[in-house]
Amino acid sequence: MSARYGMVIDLDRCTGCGACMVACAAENNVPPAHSRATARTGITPMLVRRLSNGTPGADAREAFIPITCMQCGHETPCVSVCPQQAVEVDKATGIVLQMPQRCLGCRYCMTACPYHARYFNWWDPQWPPGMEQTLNPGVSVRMRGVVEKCNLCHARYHAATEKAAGAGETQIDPLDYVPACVEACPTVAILFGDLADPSDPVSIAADSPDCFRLLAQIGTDPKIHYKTTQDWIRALADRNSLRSHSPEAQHV
Amino acid sequence: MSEIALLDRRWITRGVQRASAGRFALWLAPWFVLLFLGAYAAGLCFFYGLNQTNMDNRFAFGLWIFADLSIIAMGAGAFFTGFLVYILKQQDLKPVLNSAVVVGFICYSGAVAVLMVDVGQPLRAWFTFWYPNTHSMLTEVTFCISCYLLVLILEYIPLLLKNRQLRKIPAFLVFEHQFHKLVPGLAGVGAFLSFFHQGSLGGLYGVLRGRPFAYRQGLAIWPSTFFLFILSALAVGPSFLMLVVATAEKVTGKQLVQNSVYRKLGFISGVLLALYVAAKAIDTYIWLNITSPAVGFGPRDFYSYWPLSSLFLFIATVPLGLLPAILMIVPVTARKRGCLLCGAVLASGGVLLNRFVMTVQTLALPTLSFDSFLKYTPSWQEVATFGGVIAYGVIVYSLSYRYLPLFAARKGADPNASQD
Amino acid sequence: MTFSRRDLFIGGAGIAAGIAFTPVPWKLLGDVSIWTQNWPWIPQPSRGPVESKRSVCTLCAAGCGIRVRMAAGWPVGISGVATNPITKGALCPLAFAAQQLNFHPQRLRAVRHRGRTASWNDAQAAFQKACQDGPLLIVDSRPGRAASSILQAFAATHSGDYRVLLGQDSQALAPYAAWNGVATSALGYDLENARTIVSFGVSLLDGWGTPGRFTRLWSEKAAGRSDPELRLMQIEPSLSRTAARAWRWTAIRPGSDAALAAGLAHVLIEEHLVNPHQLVPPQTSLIDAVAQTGLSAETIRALAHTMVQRRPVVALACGSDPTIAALNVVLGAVGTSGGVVLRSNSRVLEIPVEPSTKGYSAVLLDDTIPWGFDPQPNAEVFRFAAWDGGGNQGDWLLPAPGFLEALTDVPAAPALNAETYSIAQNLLPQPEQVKTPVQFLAQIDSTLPPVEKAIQARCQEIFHAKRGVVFGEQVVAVANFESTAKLEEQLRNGAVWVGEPRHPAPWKCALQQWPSATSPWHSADWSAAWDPVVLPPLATKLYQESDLREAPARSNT
Amino acid sequence: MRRNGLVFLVGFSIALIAGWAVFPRVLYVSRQQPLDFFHKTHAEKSGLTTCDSCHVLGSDGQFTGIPRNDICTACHTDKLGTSPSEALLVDNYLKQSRQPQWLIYSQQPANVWFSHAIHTKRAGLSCAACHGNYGESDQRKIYQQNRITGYSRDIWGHSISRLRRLPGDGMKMTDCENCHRRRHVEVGCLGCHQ
Repeated sequence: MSARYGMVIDLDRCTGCGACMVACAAENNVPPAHSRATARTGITPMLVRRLSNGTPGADAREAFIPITCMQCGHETPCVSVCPQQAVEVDKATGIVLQMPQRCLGCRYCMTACPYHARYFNWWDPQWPPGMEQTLNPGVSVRMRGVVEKCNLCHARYHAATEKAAGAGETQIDPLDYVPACVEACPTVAILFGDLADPSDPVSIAADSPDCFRLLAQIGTDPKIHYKTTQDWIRALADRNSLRSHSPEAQHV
Repeated sequence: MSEIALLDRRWITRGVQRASAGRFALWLAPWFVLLFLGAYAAGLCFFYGLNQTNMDNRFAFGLWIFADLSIIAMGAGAFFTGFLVYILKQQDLKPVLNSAVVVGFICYSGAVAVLMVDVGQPLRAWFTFWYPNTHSMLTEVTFCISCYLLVLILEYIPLLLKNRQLRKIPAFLVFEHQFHKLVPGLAGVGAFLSFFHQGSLGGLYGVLRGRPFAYRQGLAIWPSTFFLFILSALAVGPSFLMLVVATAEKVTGKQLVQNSVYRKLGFISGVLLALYVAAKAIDTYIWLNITSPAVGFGPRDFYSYWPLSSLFLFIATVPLGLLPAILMIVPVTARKRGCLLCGAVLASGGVLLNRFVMTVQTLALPTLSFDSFLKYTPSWQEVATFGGVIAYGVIVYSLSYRYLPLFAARKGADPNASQD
Repeated sequence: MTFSRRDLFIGGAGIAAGIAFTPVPWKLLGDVSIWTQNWPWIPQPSRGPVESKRSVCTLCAAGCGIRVRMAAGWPVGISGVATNPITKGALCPLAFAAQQLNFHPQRLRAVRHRGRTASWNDAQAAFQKACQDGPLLIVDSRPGRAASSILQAFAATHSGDYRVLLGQDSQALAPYAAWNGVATSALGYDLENARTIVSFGVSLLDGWGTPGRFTRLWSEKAAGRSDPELRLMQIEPSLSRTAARAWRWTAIRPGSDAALAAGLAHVLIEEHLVNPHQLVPPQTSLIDAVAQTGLSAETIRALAHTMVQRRPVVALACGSDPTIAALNVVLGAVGTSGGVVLRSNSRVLEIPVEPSTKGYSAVLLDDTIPWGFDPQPNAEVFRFAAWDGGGNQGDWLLPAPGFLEALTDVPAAPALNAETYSIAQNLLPQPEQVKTPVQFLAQIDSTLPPVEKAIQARCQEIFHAKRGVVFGEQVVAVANFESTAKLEEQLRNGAVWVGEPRHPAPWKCALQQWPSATSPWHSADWSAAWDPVVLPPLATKLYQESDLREAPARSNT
Repeated sequence: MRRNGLVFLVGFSIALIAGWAVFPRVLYVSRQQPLDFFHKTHAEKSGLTTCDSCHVLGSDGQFTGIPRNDICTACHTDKLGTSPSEALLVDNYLKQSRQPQWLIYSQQPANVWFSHAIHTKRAGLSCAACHGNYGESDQRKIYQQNRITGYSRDIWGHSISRLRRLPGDGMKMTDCENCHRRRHVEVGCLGCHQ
């Protein structure tokens, strides 16, 4: 049976510490920023963004929303646009994966992604001398000129598969496959699991009425769910909830 | 100096007057400067990567894609004129046919060159042919553009071989003669290919489900932008061709084609433009009232940002759509060369604006409700590369005009005009 | 037979046609593409056996349990240890890239004397000379380690002074220690049993204390709930990360914490919201608090009422402000469950270092995190550091082991409610040219024991006391261990010893008078002098490649 | 006209010879292994007849690949024979705890993830299915490296046309794909790339 890995991210628990971002970068051999890199040219497969209710003074409210690849399961926008099959939805795991070695860097997938969860390597990756020894051996380093994104820590999936094969098992142990961001979250805001398994905690959590998905109406069946009990966060992040959205409420 | 002039003289078609070698060199010099600057900028992008541009993860497409889409729309005159002349037998358009081929060749080769700079890994670009994703509009574009560029090269070759010196080689003469028989076939193939990729360039954005501003429902497998792009390219192709020829006339000070050709081109352009505006209006209505509300977006999400507000929509439809159509159709205005050219300029501007809106505004508009409107300014490297392509076009056209019988078929044009 | 130009043409055409039927164009096309996939200037991970080791992070005093993935002998990934009873698997953002730190461009790899490279022999000679010239001061930023006891012993035998540098979290506990004559390190907050926490600008959710301790507590008991089990009331001028996520946020004017604490104490006592006690209420009135904080009297009253709705309640301070400590006395949060508790019996009083170092001719700083220091001009300062970052003033800069490069033990983190002890293994070999202060001093005084011995002695103490539990792969009570060696082995492999939770007799607070806000402890507040620490290069994700955090004042990369 | 044809043919043939015979010699550069190692010798003299005597697949599924020194030292505590290669191994590597920098014929690039555990344990493939009979080597095998890609020639396969190939000759992606197809194994890009 094939899995559909997904997440439920509890926005009420996210403190915006950024541990997920650093853990993600370290796990996936993402280089430190080039000196000229900005928030719009950096590589942050996991990116925590601020939500603000836009009110000044004592009524100001802030929350944080981790944005990663939503692993769209239906009409995946980035898959159909790639001219050379560098993006595909993995049948066994449901992971939308990017093959940087196949990519020609046309960036069409980036324009196709409504979540801006794809990142282009504007620079060749560089580490201070010697630091390349600390690279994760499970992930190859990307070169400049290609697009990359969250592959749900596929190296950990590989390791889990290999471990299972070594032990003569056919299925991986779910405890062996936990993406870096999920593991890193100090407030346990991210729940990860198999959405295809109705008994998985993540499936149960995703059914909660407090859960929503970003831009669900577009119809791409994203597998990252968000959860909040705060009305203002829901209204701000979820177009479906109330049509209270206004373009003036900008990301700060 | 005189030796060069003599050499230059020997390559110019017998019996036509061209400016002196010196004047011609003077005319070309600034364009060559621009071309080298563009080549330098492109070299920087190859060597250091695309960090030389001001594009970023959010503005993943920038000036170059806008340039590509525009250039290719402008080059539509090539296939359309060929189609009119060879398939629909509109022989009176024959005088501009050669010009159309050169313009088409310039536009397509220029666009491919820019695309090669635009991709992050040009050395892997051939993967598209080896591992094509048949669902991708970009695959369709890549295949059609490269095939059509091949067709244009094949169409350009016989024209090249008409050069005075090259004609001296008998093999070339025979080849040219034989090859000529193929041209109508090529025009047909070209029309087909070009038709498709003009459409798939539109489809490129129309399929973007994740960008409600660009996303359109469609007919069969193509979104409506597919057809709109074809129509707008058909409409603007003759207009742009008209502008090129008129510019050539202005620069050289000679009348190169008869007024009737202009009238005809203008009329075709005008009618198609009117059709396009009508189709676009229907499409916009459906999009704003059915397509985008279905995914939770409304006009407010698209048109509440300054400066890319609904004003753009108005400008693109009325002053740059309906107005030029009227100018080029209504006999009173169409009879006046000035009005006709004015119409052509406006029509071209309208299509440019449409391409700009589709490429740049699509990316500038937020999709996530907590996101903001983005801005992007191209870097000098991007502008220079774009400028380089324009310079390349001017240079190729000038050389073609000087050494090839571009307007050989013209009748009644003044053969004694003295200037280049 | 002569060759004409035409032959050349046709032959060339033949070659061109022929080439198309050879592998040349196709193989080259493919190989060039493969070349772009393996550009020689793009580093790739080294290959080698991968193993997982447990240890303890030593970047700060929190001492979080870490699991280090080692490939070919190098650390390539760091993650939390879920079985760690304190952090419960959480780490701070920086720890996840800590393996990079040893290769930081600012890593110190040689002895430096006033900006010039020098040798260890020079440093030793200079140190011995300075010690002969006058008294020695040893400043320890991580008191309580095995190494600390060695440093202390050295200071004692060489007629020097041993002083400690209290971190921010410890400083907040200093007033209670002073009023009750206990060691600061013996105190902690029992947040685990509190139901209301009033935080005066403490970054509880953003790096305070041991990562994971409060964040997991908050996540379980408070996050997202309108009526949480644990109420976090944040009092802070700006909407910080903690304020944003707190149950209630009250914005006050900067610097008015003491006034608000006094105002709250007024209300609590006047309105009999707390049990009567001997503490004299503050001299200042509620009006003063209103004037200084910018809050209305009603708001302050309401705040006081809300505070005590759910008890136990404890107030937390950022620095050593005694008024907030006094507020805790008023609240009855001192010496009770859910408040400020005594976590050990330690009566060893650490003497905090004074900012000026009068009268010393040699100052030895054992500090792995850079901080600013302003010594007397005539003192020769010997500073151990792994990274040359921030305030590295000092005559001698001595390269210390970096991350995972030295064996050290880790005492209980500040503000924890229980005693803990763990050992950070040196998973990496100590580089040449790098020495710990103990190794340095051992060359002068050969009677000093190595750190291994001192750690062994600590383990022996724990073993013989038969108290507490060791959290390793399994949870085992100390009483069940066969020998000290077994205990030490467990600890060396990343296990944590946790002393039994204690319920000491509520200590009577000796405080009678409301303290004045301008207390002597304020002068010992080093926080202003702290420069940005050397960050792992991947921290750029937080401040450069996203707008999540403000960029550090000074770029270290 | 005939002359033209002849000249064309000459050009054509030159290209063919250059492309098929000269080009491969230019494309690859030969490199020397640090030591001579013969599988056959080890099998005959020490009775290490199975691959996993030295190439160990751990219980966690990790494959050690070319043995590290500790496995060699299990036998070569000191020189056992008279071969100069062994002397080199013992003196220059084992005694100095240096790992020989072997050139790996089947070395895949960093972006490939290959699990020996999955292929040998789960699929039950023999080592020779991919590595050919290299386990019986009794003579020096030249390591040829592609000048452009840096890959071992064994990845492409010895034959430049890739038409006549023996098992274990060729470890390109298409070889993996073909085998997967034959065995009806369906893996996406993720299955083999990292």
